[in-house]
Amino acid sequence: MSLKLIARRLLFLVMVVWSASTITFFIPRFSDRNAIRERFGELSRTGGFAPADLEKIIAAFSKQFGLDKPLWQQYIDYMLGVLRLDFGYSLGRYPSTVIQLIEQALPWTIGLLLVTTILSFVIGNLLGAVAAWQRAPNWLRSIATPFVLLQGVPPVLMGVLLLFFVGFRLKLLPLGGAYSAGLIPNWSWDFILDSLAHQVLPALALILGSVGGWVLSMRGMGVTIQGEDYVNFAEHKGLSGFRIFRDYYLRNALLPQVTGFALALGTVVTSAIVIEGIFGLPGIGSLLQRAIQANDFPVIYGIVLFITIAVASLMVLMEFVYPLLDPRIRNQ
Amino acid sequence: MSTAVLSTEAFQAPSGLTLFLRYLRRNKSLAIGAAILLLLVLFTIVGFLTLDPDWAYPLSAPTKKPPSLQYPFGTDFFGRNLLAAMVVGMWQTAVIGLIAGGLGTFIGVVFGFISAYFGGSIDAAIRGVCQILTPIPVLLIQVVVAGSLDKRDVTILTMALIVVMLAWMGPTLVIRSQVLTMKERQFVSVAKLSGVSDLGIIFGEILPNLLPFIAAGFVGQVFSAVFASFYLAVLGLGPLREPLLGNIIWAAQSQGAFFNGWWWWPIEPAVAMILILGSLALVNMGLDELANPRVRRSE
Amino acid sequence: MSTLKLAAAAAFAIGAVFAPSIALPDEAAPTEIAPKTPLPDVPRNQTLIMGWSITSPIGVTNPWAIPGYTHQEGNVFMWEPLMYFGIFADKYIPWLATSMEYTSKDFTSLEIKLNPNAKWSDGVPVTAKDVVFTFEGQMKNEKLPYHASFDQFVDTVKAVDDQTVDVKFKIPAPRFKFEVLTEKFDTGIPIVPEHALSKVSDVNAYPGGTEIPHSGPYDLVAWNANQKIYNLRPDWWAVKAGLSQLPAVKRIVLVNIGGQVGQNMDTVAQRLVNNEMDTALDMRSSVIGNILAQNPKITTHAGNKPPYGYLDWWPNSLWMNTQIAPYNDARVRRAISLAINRDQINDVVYEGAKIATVYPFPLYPGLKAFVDSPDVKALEAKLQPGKFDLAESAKLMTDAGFKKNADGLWAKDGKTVNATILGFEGIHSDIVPVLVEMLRKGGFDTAIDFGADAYQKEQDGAPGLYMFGHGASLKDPYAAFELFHGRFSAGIGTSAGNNRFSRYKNPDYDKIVDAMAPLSSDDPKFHELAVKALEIYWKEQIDVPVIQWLHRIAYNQTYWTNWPTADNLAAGTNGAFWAQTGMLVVTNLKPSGK
Amino acid sequence: MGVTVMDKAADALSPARAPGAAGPPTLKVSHLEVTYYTDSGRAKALDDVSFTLQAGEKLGMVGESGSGKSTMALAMMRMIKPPGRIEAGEVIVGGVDLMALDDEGMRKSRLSRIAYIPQGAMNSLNPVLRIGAQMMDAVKAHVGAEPRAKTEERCRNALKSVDLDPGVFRMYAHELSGGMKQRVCIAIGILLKPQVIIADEPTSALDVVTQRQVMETIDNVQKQINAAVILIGHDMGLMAQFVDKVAVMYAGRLVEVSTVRDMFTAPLHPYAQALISSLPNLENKGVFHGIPGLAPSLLRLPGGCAFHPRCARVLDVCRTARPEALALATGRVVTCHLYAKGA
Repeated sequence: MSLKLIARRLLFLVMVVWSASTITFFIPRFSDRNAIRERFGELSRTGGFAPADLEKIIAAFSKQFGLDKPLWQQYIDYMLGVLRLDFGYSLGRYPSTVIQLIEQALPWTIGLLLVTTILSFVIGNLLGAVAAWQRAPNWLRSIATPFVLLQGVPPVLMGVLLLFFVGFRLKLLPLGGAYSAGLIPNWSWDFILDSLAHQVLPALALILGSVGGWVLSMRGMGVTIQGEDYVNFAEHKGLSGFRIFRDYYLRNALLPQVTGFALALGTVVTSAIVIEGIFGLPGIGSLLQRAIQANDFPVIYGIVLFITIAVASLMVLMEFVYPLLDPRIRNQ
Repeated sequence: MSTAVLSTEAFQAPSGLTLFLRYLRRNKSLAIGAAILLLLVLFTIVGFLTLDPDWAYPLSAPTKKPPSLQYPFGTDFFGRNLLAAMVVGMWQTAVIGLIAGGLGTFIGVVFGFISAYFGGSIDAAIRGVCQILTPIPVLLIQVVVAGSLDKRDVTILTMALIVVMLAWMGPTLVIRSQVLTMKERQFVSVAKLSGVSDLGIIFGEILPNLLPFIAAGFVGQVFSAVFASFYLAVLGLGPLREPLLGNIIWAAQSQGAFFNGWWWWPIEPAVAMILILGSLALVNMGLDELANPRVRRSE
Repeated sequence: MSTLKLAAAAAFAIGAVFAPSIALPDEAAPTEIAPKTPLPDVPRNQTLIMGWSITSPIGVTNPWAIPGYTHQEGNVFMWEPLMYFGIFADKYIPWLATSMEYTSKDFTSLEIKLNPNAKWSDGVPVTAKDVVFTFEGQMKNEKLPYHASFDQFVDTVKAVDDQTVDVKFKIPAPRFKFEVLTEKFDTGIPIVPEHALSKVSDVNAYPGGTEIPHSGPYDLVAWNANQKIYNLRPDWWAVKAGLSQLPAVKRIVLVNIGGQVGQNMDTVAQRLVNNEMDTALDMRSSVIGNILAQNPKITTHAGNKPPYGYLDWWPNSLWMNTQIAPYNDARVRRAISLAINRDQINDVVYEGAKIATVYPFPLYPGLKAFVDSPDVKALEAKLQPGKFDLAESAKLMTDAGFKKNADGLWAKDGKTVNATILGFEGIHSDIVPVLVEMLRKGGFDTAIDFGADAYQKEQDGAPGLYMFGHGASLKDPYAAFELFHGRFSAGIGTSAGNNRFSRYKNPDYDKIVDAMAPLSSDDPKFHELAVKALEIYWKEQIDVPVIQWLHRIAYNQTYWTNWPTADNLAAGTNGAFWAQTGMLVVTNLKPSGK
Repeated sequence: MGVTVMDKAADALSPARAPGAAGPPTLKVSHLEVTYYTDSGRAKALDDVSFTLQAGEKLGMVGESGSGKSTMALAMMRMIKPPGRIEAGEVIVGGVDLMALDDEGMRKSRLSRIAYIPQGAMNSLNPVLRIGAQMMDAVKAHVGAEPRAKTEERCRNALKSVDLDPGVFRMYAHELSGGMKQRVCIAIGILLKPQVIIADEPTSALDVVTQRQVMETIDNVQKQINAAVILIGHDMGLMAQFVDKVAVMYAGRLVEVSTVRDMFTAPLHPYAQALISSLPNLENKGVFHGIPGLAPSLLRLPGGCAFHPRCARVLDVCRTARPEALALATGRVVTCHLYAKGA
């Protein structure tokens, strides 16, 4: 693969990050909300804090966070920060830095997000492919349908239902948290199993909701591929149905889906916002929700960018993997 | 292979309607989807004719009543008549879906055409923008926007706009690629040679052939629009007083409806949503088949 | 752009993207506090598990770390005040101080005597030096919560000897001892260690972590995004001093239930019912009853009958910005009050419990006595502040020059009344929708705004109507009435004094309040003035009192008993472990023997 | 009814033409009938088609598009998909009736007994598999366990026999030219030395030069494995140079089967005559005789002889009675009333 191509891809990555950071930088500015003031509001609402002379304090902090500078200058500072992956302090949770908050949250969701994304990709595409496969028996083809419908159930409700029946009524799985109260995270089996048990329900809630999307797009793809001459010729060749399905149909239908995989990661995070809230997982999702509630924009930037970068990098990565899957791209 | 050759002989082909119905018989997903949609529309219309929309708002009925003859869908913690709430809620959901979906598709079609038809730097630019915007998690941005909005500005309309904001790239790319293939077709070059103007070609030659794709795209857009707005509402980012399906679930959730055994409260809007999204998905599949000749061949 | 340049730029970006670590400012809080050595196992029946949504930055334990610090997330187990106040027992509980006495008739000087046994966790005794440091810090450092109060009242602070502190006030401060120096609910200040903080360059940025010396019974041993863990400090001074038994709770696990206070409460409820937690933050009225139904071991302050809780100190009013039309018109304000059906509120939102109120303060013993006095009773009978009467409401609106428009909404020259009610998601999501509909039926153009920026808007005085509490009076009505004093009536856009949103201005009223300020509450003159103030408050309808605020806290007695309830006052404090008195709740718990 | 006549006809003419080898024909198609159930009605795409073919024989199938050529090919492979259905008929290859086989049996028969070389080979090859893989899996699907080397050997030989560099084995479809792809398809077609090869317009979308090469390739491989070949196409000119017999289809029926010479010198069926005369040749160069009228819709076939509305020599009987296939003494078969009295 030529240096030029690599360079172009990476430039693409930079553009993505740039536009994402720009969008996320300006959106929260639409509202004249002031996170510092709102933090004091929170403290004050809960009664713990009652300085009469708020304005002075807020001004003091605004200065410290550079919010008093003109917008363009803040923008530049922020951009320079982004290049160093440094989003500065959280306004609401000073003196924590945004990166710290993300670091704190990541361990509790990274696994959840990746696993759910992958699983729903695999399940969804298989079901979708089968659903579109004329030669498959009808009962098999119809398995996909319920998942398509499940998209209508918002993750929040999915989570609540699972919690209520599986966790609360049947007591099969823990009701929330990333691991049992009182444990200290470590690499012992007991702890790992314990925390896995805590991830099952949230993962289920996420997967059930997101499989449908894949089913739909894969089905669309599959129906098209199925009409291709090479699939017919494969049958003329007297190949077994399974071989045709795997080597001629699925392999080709999957190609476009692969690009979607990276994108899905972003979607999952969004669903995670609610799921984590319900299951009391202190992950990226909950972090983002709080940040939005408190308009803690450094944190909002931090997370949205973090996700975007992850997604974009994954896409670029896919771009490099793609040729391995599709020879047509390889020597271009 | 073409099985039916055009005939010049004078025999009346079965009317378009019968043909369509026969087609539906084969295109099950389209048929079922359309049927469900029709039912929902009927439900809403009848509802508006028979119920007072005010019942969809709190304190209009006794509170926390399970479904009964008097309140077929029951009532919620705030004394909403959930039947009325469903009617109004679906209506509002539909409005958002249509506005956002329509707008998204429109932008998509326009950009798609410009990009593909005039090509060159314009094409490069539009395509570039689309590709760059694609990796940005749309829902995430929408959540951020809705979260930063002044709540008094959050209305059914703004919901729609928020949703449409980052939802036009998809259709743009699809239409673009379709137009590109169309451009190569005979009839376009013929038209070109015979000196038809660009616009003439676009509207006279290409657009008509694209309609199935646009239709499918539109349904897809409505789908994601409904989903997104629903999602925002569930997060409590919608216009809270309105009985949007998402809002109802949000309210139920905030009052621990399930834990308290008021199952019908969150379940009903969810079922409604399943029906709406499900039927849209089916219709979308159906239109795919209609739009894509390859598919029809294999059907 | 040449390929090479591209590559360079890209490489740079990639480098940035995958940059493993970035330089953290040194004063930043730690990412996580994990015990160096594995913690000794503590059996469940000696562990107290409590649910709370933890939001403060990890590692912040220093009370002066602003705005990161909050007492609500377990820090009260580390810090102690001069005195506590047991609200339901209506008595002071001496703690670091053995006594606090005003030494002059006019409340201009105060003498504090410290407990000679008091020690910091590092063995250094707690002395007058610490008290002086704490007070002077508040006086000098304008970022600190009580800077304003100290600035307003305190003249000088002197250490007479190791155990004695002498405070001189600029003006009579009859309530300073109670409001500022005593901890109760969420107010009052803890004493901080001079020998530690005086060495810190910026006390507001210093997190404190595990190493900061503290006087409270528990040490912070672990803290990550999921939970905080505290271990009992066996050498806690208060045991030797005879102030407390050695606490039975050997370990406190504060579970982060995530989300936002008041959200996803049914998950928490389920964890309580399944004995995964011993207590948690207070529940919405809709959930608590069901919790009790599902687990007989769980009880509340009021046992297992409505209202399932105790009076919190924040009765909620529908505040009105009296500088914004039409809320600058007393008739409109009254009309709104008349449109509210308080009985219906009780029925719909609170299962018939009598929660609706007409007072801007909670009816604790002192205040109960005040409202039960004959002249207040007479006043209430005369003015009927709780009256629900749409007809009269309509009349007042018409007098105020409004007409019903086509939609049946009050309008003046074409514009309807902007009656959007601001509130806080979670804690208000049950009451506000109900109010909104009541006002709509009264012809007001209402909407709900649970924007997270509600507080800021209220500060800036942008909106007209908002649901908010009166975090003020506990013993006497002064603090509540002071909320409406003219000196807080800043112009729109500038911040009104904190939690003082009505921006009400009325010289006569101010005179009364000013006259009350220097008087002690048991002074008959004070009572007389208070009644006058209340009369103006009701006549003018400065705001619309709607509900008393309740803390419906579930106490799970599977592992722990002796929670503070109506029949068992324990330390006499409220049962919120997150309140300033939370330490007393925990240290008074007894094992259930399970 | 006419069936018997036809059978006699078929048998009568087959030995006449078969180069050597008498005995049972390699391929015997009889009364093949396919109907498409479309939204706008039933379409008889194949109506009572019968013919036989000996090993080594090459039959050219011609006719306007929609006359049922490709349908016949698919029907013989049993690859008719809904809404189409094979209503009746036999396809006997080397004594085995394909129509009677179970699905698995039919699968095995494809490529091993009867091979199909697709029309529009442009995208008949899987873009993501190497050519080799696509040949190997074909073999594996039929012969049981055999050492990989052996299978690979077969494939490379097959490639050689269609004059392709064995290197193609390791290539991908997109690396090949149109002609090469078409040959790969042929190579695949002959992998298992089937007794019957159907080439469905193998040269469409190829330039003239390549067309020749491809045809020659087919010619060679056939000689190598001595299979019966059916060439479907509408390029009479190309046909003339490669096939022994020509079959003309019209509206789903076989209207005439004759040797190339007979067909081009003295076509019998009026439609065949029209077809031939529409070809440019030395006599009538420049002048082009089209066939009046259009092909009828299969949905609404005219009564009697489907061709009568366009027929220059139409008789009254043609409008009412459906002509039967007649085996003439000359060993030719024609389906037309004109020759009924003669028989």
